[in-house]
Amino acid sequence: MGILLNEESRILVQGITGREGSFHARAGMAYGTNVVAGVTPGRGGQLFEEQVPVFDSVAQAVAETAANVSLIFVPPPFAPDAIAEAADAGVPLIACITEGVPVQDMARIVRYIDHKPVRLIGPNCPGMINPGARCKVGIMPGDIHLPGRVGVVSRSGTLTYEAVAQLTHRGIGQSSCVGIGGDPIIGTSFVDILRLYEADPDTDLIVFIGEIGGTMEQEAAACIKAEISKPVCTLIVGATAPPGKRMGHAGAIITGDSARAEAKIAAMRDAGAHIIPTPADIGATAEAVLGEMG
Amino acid sequence: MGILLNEESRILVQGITGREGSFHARAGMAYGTNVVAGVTPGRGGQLFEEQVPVFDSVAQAVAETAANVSLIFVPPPFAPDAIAEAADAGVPLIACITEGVPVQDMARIVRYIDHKPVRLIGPNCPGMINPGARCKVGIMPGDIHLPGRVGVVSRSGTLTYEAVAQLTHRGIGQSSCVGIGGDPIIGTSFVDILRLYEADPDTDLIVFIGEIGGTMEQEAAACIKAEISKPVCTLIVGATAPPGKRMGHAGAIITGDSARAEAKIAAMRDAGAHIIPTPADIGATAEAVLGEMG
Amino acid sequence: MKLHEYQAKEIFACYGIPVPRGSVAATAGEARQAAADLGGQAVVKAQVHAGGRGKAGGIKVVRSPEEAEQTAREFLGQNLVTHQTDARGVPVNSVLVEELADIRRELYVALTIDRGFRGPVLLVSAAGGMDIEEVAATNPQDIHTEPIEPVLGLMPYQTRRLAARLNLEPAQARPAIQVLNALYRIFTENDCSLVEINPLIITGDDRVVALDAKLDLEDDSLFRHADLGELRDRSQEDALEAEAADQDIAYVNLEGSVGCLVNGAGLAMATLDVTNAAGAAPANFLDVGGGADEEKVASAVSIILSDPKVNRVLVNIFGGILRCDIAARGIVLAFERQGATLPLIVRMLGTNVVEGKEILQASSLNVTFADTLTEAAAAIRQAGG
Amino acid sequence: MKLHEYQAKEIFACYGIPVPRGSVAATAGEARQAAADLGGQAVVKAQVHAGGRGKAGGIKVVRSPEEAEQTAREFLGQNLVTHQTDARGVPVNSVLVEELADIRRELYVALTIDRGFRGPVLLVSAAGGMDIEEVAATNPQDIHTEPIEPVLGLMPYQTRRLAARLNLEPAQARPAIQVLNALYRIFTENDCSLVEINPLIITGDDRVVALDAKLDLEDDSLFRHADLGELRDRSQEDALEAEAADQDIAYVNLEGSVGCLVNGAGLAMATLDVTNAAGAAPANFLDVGGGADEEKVASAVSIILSDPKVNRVLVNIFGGILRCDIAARGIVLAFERQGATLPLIVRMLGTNVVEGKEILQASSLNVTFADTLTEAAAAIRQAGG
Repeated sequence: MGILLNEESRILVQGITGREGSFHARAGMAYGTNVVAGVTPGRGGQLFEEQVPVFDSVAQAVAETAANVSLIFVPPPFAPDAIAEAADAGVPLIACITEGVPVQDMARIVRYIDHKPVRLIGPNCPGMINPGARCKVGIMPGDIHLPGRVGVVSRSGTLTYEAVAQLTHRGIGQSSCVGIGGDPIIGTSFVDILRLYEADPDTDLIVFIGEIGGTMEQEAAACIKAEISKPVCTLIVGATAPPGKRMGHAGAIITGDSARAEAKIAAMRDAGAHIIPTPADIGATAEAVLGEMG
Repeated sequence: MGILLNEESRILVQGITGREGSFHARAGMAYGTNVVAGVTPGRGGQLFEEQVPVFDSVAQAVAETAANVSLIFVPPPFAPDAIAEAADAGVPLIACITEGVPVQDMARIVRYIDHKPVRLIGPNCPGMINPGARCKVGIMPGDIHLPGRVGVVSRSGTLTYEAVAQLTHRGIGQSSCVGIGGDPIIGTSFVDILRLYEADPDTDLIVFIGEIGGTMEQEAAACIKAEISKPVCTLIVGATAPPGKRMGHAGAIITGDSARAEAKIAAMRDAGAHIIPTPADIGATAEAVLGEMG
Repeated sequence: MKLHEYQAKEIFACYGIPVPRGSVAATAGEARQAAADLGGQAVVKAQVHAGGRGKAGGIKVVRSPEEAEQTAREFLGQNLVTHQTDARGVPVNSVLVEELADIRRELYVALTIDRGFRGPVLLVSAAGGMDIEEVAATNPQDIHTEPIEPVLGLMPYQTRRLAARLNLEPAQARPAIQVLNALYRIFTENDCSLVEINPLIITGDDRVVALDAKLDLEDDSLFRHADLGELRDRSQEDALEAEAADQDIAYVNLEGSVGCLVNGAGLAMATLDVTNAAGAAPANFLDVGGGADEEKVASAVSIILSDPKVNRVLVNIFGGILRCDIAARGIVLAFERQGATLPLIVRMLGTNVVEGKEILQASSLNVTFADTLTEAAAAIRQAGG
Repeated sequence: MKLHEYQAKEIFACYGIPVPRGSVAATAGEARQAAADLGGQAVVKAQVHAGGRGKAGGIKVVRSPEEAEQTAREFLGQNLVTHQTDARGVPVNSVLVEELADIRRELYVALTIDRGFRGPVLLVSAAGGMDIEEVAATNPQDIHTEPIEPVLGLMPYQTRRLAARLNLEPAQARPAIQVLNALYRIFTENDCSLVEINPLIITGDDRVVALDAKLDLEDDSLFRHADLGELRDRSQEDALEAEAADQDIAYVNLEGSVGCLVNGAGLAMATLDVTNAAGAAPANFLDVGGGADEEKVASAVSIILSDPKVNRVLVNIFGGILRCDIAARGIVLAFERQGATLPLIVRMLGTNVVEGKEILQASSLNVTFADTLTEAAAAIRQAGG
């Protein structure tokens, strides 16, 4: 089963005729994803890859194809509009891959979405995948994934792939993998995803990849302590990053003690999570915990 | 029991040191209302009527007195701020009496409130009263009310009093009376109040007073048809108002056919409501319907 | 508060909405000069606060400065009667002289507050230049609306959608969308209750121009737009209604003979209904408001008494914020000031009703008291005899 | 993007926030004149993109134009080292010469984005003039915050509350609240990531003045603020970091010797952790980004190679948006362009990994491949020999 995506997911790609949009739409289709529509204003009526109809608006695409997931690749200045358009058209699940979306626009967008039955993943995220359903809504390389019973959640893209690759290397499959994005304001938090994994009968173990900066890992730790009965393996990266430096778009700004790796690791340990000692040990730690579970 | 207010209601008056605020705070206290606090910025530390503490902010008032209803009398330019302050301080029920609040401010305020567990009555409304609980949160004359089992709801102030006076004159008591306000944008609709009356075990019959303008009465009719099992007696005023004229702050603008009295009366008749023929017949109609109920 | 077309267009221009070249003229000579500046050919438009000017003959195309002068002379100082005015019409004190437009298409665009949505909505239609209320009644599918979430403002996907519904070509869509965005800024930054362009035209060379302009300001927000408040033109308002509005009294002049003094808009409408049901006709709608003091009540009564149609006065006061004793004092004050002797039917209830009745009884006024609306109706009939 | 104090103060003044009289000077002569214009006494402030100037000696009170000239001469052209800079410091190319202030109280005011609230928050403290991070760490109760709902903006009840928390007298509260409202407008209208006044002073005669000014613009929103983008001062930035930023590469210069080329901020941080765990020290953090093409990868590698500290390069690429073959071509291009022979440890996974490895293998580069992070760590140790 997994979370967010399943066999019923019908994917719409906003920005499907762009460079990245077309590349990843193709990659998703090659993986097995049911891409039912594309949207590029002014390109309505075209066919993408000779099979996917392109529409001028999300509302048209939803009306014609019953798309229920949107994957957004439009350039940053247009991403807030694309998210709002998808939400307004009633798309219940949106993943915005776009990096560099203005933060104050996002402050308004998340409030607009709060009024609607919409879940937004991202922006500035790798998206999500359900290997069992062969459904890939994002930019992750599909072939590193293996269907299974471990749920992965992370802020960033390539580090999620690293985690998945280590799991798959040891034959440990994934129920779902979600990268929630590294921007200051994102639609879905660690806590939201943890709750989904807790409720998913096909997830036995959660691999949680956090970073320095902010306090989202502490909130996740509080959630794990209070609500999550399944075992959680946690890696926090950035322990050796120098203080006071901004580490890329992930927004990993070390602002106070609670933003530091040690504080996050301590919170996770206190919550009963299994700590993954270094980024090289993700697979080994998960394997060990699964072994203990029998 | 009644709706919205009960014996546990602890009233806070925003603008208690003003002319209207002080008058109606006193009147409420004389009626038996539990006025526990007042708020006027800059007047914190005073005592109103030698017994009600005045605070500089709603948050302080709530912290000190556990007030759970706010009654707002501040001048129109400051009313949006007063509502937001009460909502931010966690007051779950707010009645804003102030007339003349800028409409576009209200568009923002109602969206702010939508995110919070807050019910706003008004603005530009007479407030609400629960005669059985001797709790009066508004500007209605208390002594015309009689405890009983009829729920009254109306857009406007004095017309609500008229309805109540006719009921009381015939010995028909009220479980609650609510004036939702006549402005274009208000916090609580007819439908909201109808549902509360439907759910209230101590209300047997609903007296509904509508007006020309807008389509809120049609929405109420649809709700009555679909959800309300209790009998509803309906008066729609403005049948003889000339088209194209604006009738005061009630916002009674006759814009299209559906805004006219005939259309509203037809919708109410179709919904199975008992139509009150003229404003003089409110009490008689209610009495007749109660008689049929036995 | 309504603005004139030329005032609205000045605001439009500030926000970058293209309007025809032209200028406003208060005299026939100025109109001549304005037409000459435009090369002779022009359109002369009477500036009044009422729609339906075209059908009423208030807009004329002229072919020369002389003709412009002549037309302006015919308009200025006269009253224009349209289907939106009463039979007296409204005075024309200025005309707008504008260049002729090269009209390819006529669109309709407006912004107003939608009560159901509880916020601003943008309306557009390809049926511009027509009576939009008739379009709404007969062909509602031809009107396209976009509700605007205040936290987001008007979003590009919405204007793209409207441009598509209007079947605009790409070269037209861009300037049209700029107009829509500017209109939303005008609406919010100036606290409008209505902004309307009918027609918004597309010219032969794909320019988008506001040929007409309507802008209503929300009265309750005028306190923060002092500069706009100065644009008020009292000459366009019913004298009694304007006097009432100055005192924050809601007053509408009607056709009958029963002057009505009521507190509360709902009760005031109910009072009209009762008066009509009694076989009489109200002379006015009047809501004196909740916060009225003695002087304000007196002003309201004076307005009623200064209406020559009125031959009896019905008072229907339910004391709440307005106490009955205050109302009574105001009534007596106004009657005595004007030496009025008209029959007065008084129905009072609520706060301080006993004191109120005593004050009236102690006065020299010709008062009939009614306890209920039914009794009030009977007394109206009686007094009307 | 950071602005200088004098640039931020110009923006502050446009929004009505009082700032001290003064002017910016790029030469000692200008500083002399500026001080003379102020009557002789003045404060001379080095304009650098770094906090902690006061403790570092970058702010000096002068008593005469001559002293101002002398101080400016000492500052200009020198590097200022503060606790927020590295050991080299940042160059002083201009000084701000301002009137002396009559300080009664020093407050702290700032606006930034709160991730938890998902929107802007206003922070104030009565402990102005101090290191606010230290206040936050030691006396968090002395910092007062108000989250600002975008749909409402900063509301009066919030500014009243902050004024009360700051114990402002009524005469001070009004101008202070005006500053807070202006600051919120500056923050939103210019897409700032941080606006800070430390200290906001209250003068002896109850004026409220921004004695310092810090304004950081959000890089992702600069596309709509072209005018502000021109205020960028590249001299204040690390040369390599600035070069990287120009190409939209996230690069941070560190102290070690292992040059790191990574895609993704998270994996880049993980790579630092792995490098450190291997007993080596990274020379940099580098996230080449998702949408990199061959040329951008080559630029990133060139930046790494131009760092004299680097004695080996670690590539850790997980192909996704960035395909491994593209990365490989960019790496080869850069090494060959510069004729570099440094040892190269390559760990590649994901999209087109086979092609990527083939390209590297076919090149003349000194490559060691690693399949896992564990192998990569071993290879780093090996190459560091």
